[in-house]
Order: sequence, then C-alpha cells, then structure tokens
Amino acid sequence: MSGFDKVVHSYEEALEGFTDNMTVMVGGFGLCGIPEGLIEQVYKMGCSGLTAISNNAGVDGFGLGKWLEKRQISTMIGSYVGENELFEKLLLSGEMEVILTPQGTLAEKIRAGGAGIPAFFTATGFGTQVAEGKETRNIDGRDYVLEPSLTADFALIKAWKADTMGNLIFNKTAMNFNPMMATAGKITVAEVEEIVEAGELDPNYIHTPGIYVQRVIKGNSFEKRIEQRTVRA
Amino acid sequence: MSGFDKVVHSYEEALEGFTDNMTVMVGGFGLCGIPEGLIEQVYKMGCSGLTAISNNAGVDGFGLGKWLEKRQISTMIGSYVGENELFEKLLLSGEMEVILTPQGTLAEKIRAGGAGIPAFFTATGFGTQVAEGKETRNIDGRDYVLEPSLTADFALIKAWKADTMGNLIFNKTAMNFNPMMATAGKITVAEVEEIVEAGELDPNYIHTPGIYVQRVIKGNSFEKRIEQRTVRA
Amino acid sequence: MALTREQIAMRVAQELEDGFYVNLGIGIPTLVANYIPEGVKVMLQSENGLLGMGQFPTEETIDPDLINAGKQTVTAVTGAAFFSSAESFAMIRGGHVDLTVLGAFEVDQEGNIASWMIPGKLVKGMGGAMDLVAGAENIIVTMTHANKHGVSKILKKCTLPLTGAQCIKRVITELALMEIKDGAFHLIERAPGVSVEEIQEKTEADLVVPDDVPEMKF
Amino acid sequence: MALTREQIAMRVAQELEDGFYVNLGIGIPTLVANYIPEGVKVMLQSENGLLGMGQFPTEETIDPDLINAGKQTVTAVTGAAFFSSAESFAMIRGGHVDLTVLGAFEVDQEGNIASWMIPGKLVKGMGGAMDLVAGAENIIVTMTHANKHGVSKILKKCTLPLTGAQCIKRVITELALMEIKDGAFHLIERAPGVSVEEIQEKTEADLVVPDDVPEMKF
Repeated sequence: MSGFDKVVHSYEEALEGFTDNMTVMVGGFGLCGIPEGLIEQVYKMGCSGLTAISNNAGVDGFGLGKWLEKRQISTMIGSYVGENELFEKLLLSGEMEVILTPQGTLAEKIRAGGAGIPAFFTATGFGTQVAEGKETRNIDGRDYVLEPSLTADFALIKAWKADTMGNLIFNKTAMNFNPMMATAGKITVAEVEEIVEAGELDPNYIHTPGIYVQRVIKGNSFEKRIEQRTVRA
Repeated sequence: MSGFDKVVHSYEEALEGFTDNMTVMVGGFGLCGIPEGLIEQVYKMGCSGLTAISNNAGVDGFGLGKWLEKRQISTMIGSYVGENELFEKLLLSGEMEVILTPQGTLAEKIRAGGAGIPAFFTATGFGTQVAEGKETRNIDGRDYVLEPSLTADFALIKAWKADTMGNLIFNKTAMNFNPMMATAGKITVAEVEEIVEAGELDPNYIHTPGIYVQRVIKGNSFEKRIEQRTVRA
Repeated sequence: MALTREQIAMRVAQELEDGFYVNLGIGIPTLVANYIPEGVKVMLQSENGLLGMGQFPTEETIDPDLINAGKQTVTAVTGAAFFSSAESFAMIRGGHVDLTVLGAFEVDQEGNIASWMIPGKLVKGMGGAMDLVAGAENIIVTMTHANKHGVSKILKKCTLPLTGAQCIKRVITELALMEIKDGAFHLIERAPGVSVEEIQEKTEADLVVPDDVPEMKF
Repeated sequence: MALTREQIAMRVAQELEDGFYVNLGIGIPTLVANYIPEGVKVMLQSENGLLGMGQFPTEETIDPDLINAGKQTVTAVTGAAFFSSAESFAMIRGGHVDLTVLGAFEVDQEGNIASWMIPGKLVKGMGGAMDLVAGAENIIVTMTHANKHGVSKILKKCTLPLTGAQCIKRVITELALMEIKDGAFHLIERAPGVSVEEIQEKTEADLVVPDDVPEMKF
C-alpha cells in the first residue's frame, strides 16, 4: 500500500492517538460543515480536558454541544456562543474557560498556524477587551493588535469529496473554517461524503492539497441539521 | 450596464489612470502566467519611476525585461534575477534599486497587503541580509523577522478565464502570484484568455472572487514563451 | 412618527450604489436587501464564505450546505463565489467590502460601538462584528435611539464592552440619521414628523443641530 | 573515487521514505527524482505551485502553463494539485514538506548556509531558498566539497551572504556524508575509495571523525 493512501475505515482508526488534554480544532460554521461522526466518536471516547478551537460550539445536544454535555472541554476558543444555552451557562459560571476571538482573527490565527507565521498584526479588536494584555502598535497611522497563531494536536474537519491521497474539495458554504484547520493540525482527519480514486479530482480545483491531510474517513451518514430553516413562498 | 460588468475593450482603457511613479504588481513566475498585453501597454506608454513588484523581471527583451530596457523601473521588488543579464547589470551598477525578497515572504507580504494585515513574523531570512534593519523576535524558542505587507496602485495579473463580473480561474502553475496580487492592488486589472458570462464559472471553484478585480480584458494573443523547454524522449 | 424597522432598512438602502459589495448584519440590516433601489445592483457578502447571497430557497431547493452568517438557508445569485472563512475576512479586513450595515447596543460620539455583550447577562460572542467594524471603510449602524425605558443609547461614552473603537461614522435610528465627527453626533436628517426636540431629548451624546434638519424622504 | 553528480543524487535518494513530500532544488537535487528506491513513493513539491510534479512532457504534451520552479516544462502526476505561491510557501514555511534537498556555495559548522549570491559578481536572487531552509524540518544540502582550486566550501564560518542561519544538519558532497551538530561537522560516511585523510584535507571546518567511517553503499 502506498504511503499516500490516507483512507481509514473506522472512526476508532481515524482518532487513534487522540487523548485527554489535547488541543483540537473542529471545522464548521454553526452546524454547517461539521465532522459529525468524528465529533460523535470523541464524545463516545469521553476524552476530557480538551482545548477546543471552533467558531461555534454546536447547539444543545448536537455537534460540539455534546462535548459540552459531558464537560469534555476545559477551554473553548471560538467567536460565537449564539443560541447555545449550555455554552452560555458554562461561560457565565466560569466552569469552562472561554476565549472569545473575533471570527476573522480566529480564521487568520489558524491559517497563520498552518503557514508557519507565529504572529501577525490586525486592526480587529483594537481598543476592545480582545486587545487586553496584547501588544499593540501604530503602523502608518492606524492601531493594530499583535495576534499569535494557533495550531492543534488534531484537526477534525469535514469535506465534501476526498481522493485516496487526501486531496479535498468542499461544498458551498460548508467550506468555512475547514481548509485552514486542515493546515494547522499535527494530525488532520477529514470526514467526507465521498472518497474517489486519486486523479478523479481536477488538480486545478482542489481546495486542500493532500499534504495537509493525514487521514480520510467516509462518514457513515450526515444528518446536516439546519439551524434556521428559511424558505420563500 | 450593471455596476458589476468589469469588462474593458482596449488596453488603453485597462490601464486608465496608470502614471509615472506608481507602484505596480505584475503576476507571473518567470514567463509563466504573465499579463503579456498589459506589460506591453505599459512599455508603450513609457511610464517611468515605477516601483515594480514581481517575482522575476522577465527575460532580456520579453516580459518585464522590456521595462528594464526603457529604464521604466526605479525600484524592483522580487525574489529572483535568474538569467536576466540586464537586470543583473542594473542591480550590480546600482542604476536600479533592487529589494531582493525571499519568494515565500514576497508571496505572504502581498497576501497580507490584500488581507489588511500590515505586518507578520516569519522565520525566513532570520540571520541573513534580509533581516538587516528589521525587527526580530524570539517566539517560543525560534527567531523570526517582522515583515511589513505590500500593496500597489495597480495589480496587473493574468488569469485563464474570467466571467464578466471579474470572477477568475487560473490554469495550472500559471496561477503562481496572480491570486494574491489580485487582492493587493487598488486597481486590479486581469488579462485573460477567455471571458464568459456570469454564472458559467462554477461558484465552488472560483480562484479569485470578483470583489478583488476592477477591470477584465481579453488578451489579444499570448505568446506564452517557454524559458526551459524540457522534453523526454 | 418614529420609523418602523422596515423604514430604517429603506433609508439605509438609499445609501447603496450600483456595483457595491455589501455585508448586511443580522436583524434590521438583513431587511435592507428587500429595498435595493431600482437600477442599483449590489452583491451581498456573507462572512461565512459567500459573495453573492440570494433570496431564501424554496422547499425544493433548500440546501444545508448553503447558509448565510445568520445560519439561515439561502441561495446564491448568478456570478456568486464560495470561499473559506480566511478568504472571507481577508476581503473584510482588507477593505474590499464597500459597505457594512450592522446593529448595535450603544454607540458614542468618539465613534465607538458596543454590540456583542452585556456583562453577566448576555454573551452571544462577537462573531464577525469586530472584523467588520475594523475592516469596512464605510459602516452604517442601525439601532434604536433609546431603550424601552427611554434611556438613550446614543452616548457620550459607551458603557458596554466595545466591538470597535473610533470606527463608526454614520448611525440611522428610528428617529434620525446622524454622522459622527469631531467628537460629536451631527444631526443630518430626521424621521418624518419627528421633532428635533424629541431627538435631542433621547440623545445623551453631544448633538450638533444645524439650522435646517430635513426630513428623510422615502 | 569522488562521487559523480548522479551518485550524489543516488545517495540522497536513499534518504527518501515512502509517503514523503519532497522539494528538490535546482541542479544535483533535481537528479534525485531519477533514483527513487523501489517501493518508495514520494510526491514532489515545486514551489511555484505544484504538488505532484511528474517527468518532462513529450513534444505533444508540452504546456507553457505547467512548469517547475526551475522554469522547466514538466507534467503532473496522478493525484497532483495546483495552487498559488502563497499556499505553496504556507506548506513550506509551515513545515508540511518532509524533506528539502538543495545546493549551496558554502556551509559551516554552525549550520549556516550560503547559496544565493557572490557580492559584486553574481546575483541570482534567493528565490525560494531562504523559505525552504527556514521551513523544512529536514534538509539535505548537496554540494561539492571544495572548489576547482581545492579551496574548501565546508567551513568554520561562511564567508558569503547567508541563505539561512543554523538550519542545516546534513550535507552530502562528492566525498562524504556529514552531519552538523554541537558546532562541528561529523563524518558519517565516505565515498567508496575516498580516504578519511582526503576528506580532512578538503574540510576547513572542525571535523569529528569516528574510529570507523563506513563507505557509502549503492
């Protein structure tokens, strides 16, 4: 078997080496584009003390909301609590450390982590709580905050299609944080809807080259729950 | 006509407002993926005192090599001189200021410029001439150099196909620096091989969204000169 | 008469120009899309990775992989593009979005805005709002002038944690359109039938009132 | 006998492991692709935006839009991907490339490397070399041990402008395979038939020589 065959055949195998107290990135925006099966597996494994990096923390009872139920997360880095009541409760009570990070800064911190950039300046958050304790600097008349990058032991992401070598494509807005997280995990596991042979994805339109991806698993099924079902007449 | 129709019909129109002493980014790697017609037009216009940002400066007599002939560039920011004898001569004689920049740092400085990141740290160039006069910092045990970002008055890029709204796709390794430069020009002009109607490019596989592109021109013809023609038997 | 939410959106929509790329926040800003003036085309940017957001889908075309930043199912218009969150905020932070419309709890005469948390009570998170206020060249804040107890939200100094510092230049409320400059609000337009006195009364901030304050036109 | 260029490439190729992503520089490093061991699959990264570089094209399949970092026309293998220069150097800088092989004018016992310019004489530019030496976890330098006048290029301290500081750990020349650690070169292998004395003679740097220095095997 080639060293480039990244396909694994069970969630156990997909998460081999995942343990308590790790830092884990989880792709998705709200419930859109989340690695449902991998999240479920970590829930089953019951690993705790996790530092979770994800834009949201799912909803009550679904997605990362399940990790919250079991108190698996000790530190949550994200941008939005939203309507997740348990998340808000854990935050307000101080039971879980929450590092609220502006969404664009979060995306860029993850990209930077994957790209070997240890820190960058951004205007976002200057003059707010986000800048407290951080270095600031005026560059060409504008104020900026220095933001360190983020990396993780595992990145759990969701893609639409993968080839066996780990090249990935995403579907529509289910892309969101997934491509950056793919680059920032020491071990990146992609849960996908379909696995095709190498060569079937057009090399000109690959969103995430396989070099970033260590394991690929075909998801058992995707519920793809919708948070705000809005339709026109 | 819609405000999103970016198509212009002459090189004059494509370069309206381009004047002496401007900063201009030019896409391409070697002679691959360069906006041949736009380069030719600037040559014809004879604008001088330019700060040119481009990985290479073409070859003698082709690409940016033509701007060198006319001494249109006062400052060149790039990573590689290569076999361009006139470039090397102008550099060694000091007739043209040359800011040699590591290729990855150059790419990232341009991306950062387009993304509103004024500066970032990178390990590249630490301990070398490149770091002279720049802030350095040890972060988590490793040494880094602070690099400011780059933007330009005009970005002249080459894409494969555009739709009328300025969405772009690139072909193979002719992509190179073009997508980042598209984001970093106050006015970005894309010279393309084919213009299609909006909607004909799959929204899932657009390399450069139209928001970055102000003008699109269909190139008259592309010579696509090859620097190293290597074939197997 | 104070403006309805729809009328606030209509007034904001008058600021749209043909060819604008626009990011509309949740709430009243979302309604702006319903009142785009005739002959004006805009492309809506949704920060979760979509340029060219369209209307809601039908039951038949609903797609869980196609949502907006409010997590609502949407469609994509002709000429749309999808991209990552990093690319999306590169657009925003890099100043490529022409206009951002967003809500607020409070704004003050220094151009500060508070919109993301009420300590001890409500924490929704800042989402993309901090990036939007830092990145967009051109921001319009839509909000109510005062709370239901009549307490002004147009302040000398914000009391809540800030979303952004010194970044807001224009505010449209149910009573007025105001600009912020030189450390004060300037009254530019008033809602039809609303008196300057009422606006002054509900404004805690320094308010510069010119001799003539025209009514908004719809 | 000193190794030929091909033999240096062959020795480097023995360092390749199945599943490695590898960046090969111009010159001798390029030749490594010809000697990939049986049963080992590697993907070649070319920093101009290609992962999965293949062999040269035929006259019929030549494509000016498909070149490598040496500006040579190439092909792409099955499972390849194209991307921008920013993405390419994100891979390199971010440490995702498993092995980088590149040439040098000089290396020294602190792990410094000089490869991009000779002041007043030759300025080719650093291209991607500074990023590659800063980013790759695992670098092999291929070079000649001394110049044609017998002057060593394996130095106590580089004399030419550096490409990278304290980043080189392994060097393969026509005479020897050496590792750099604790401020000295360590002789690991010698070319078949080349004496330790000859290597010492042509090495200006501090050279640690163990009792037994095996010959390279091909």
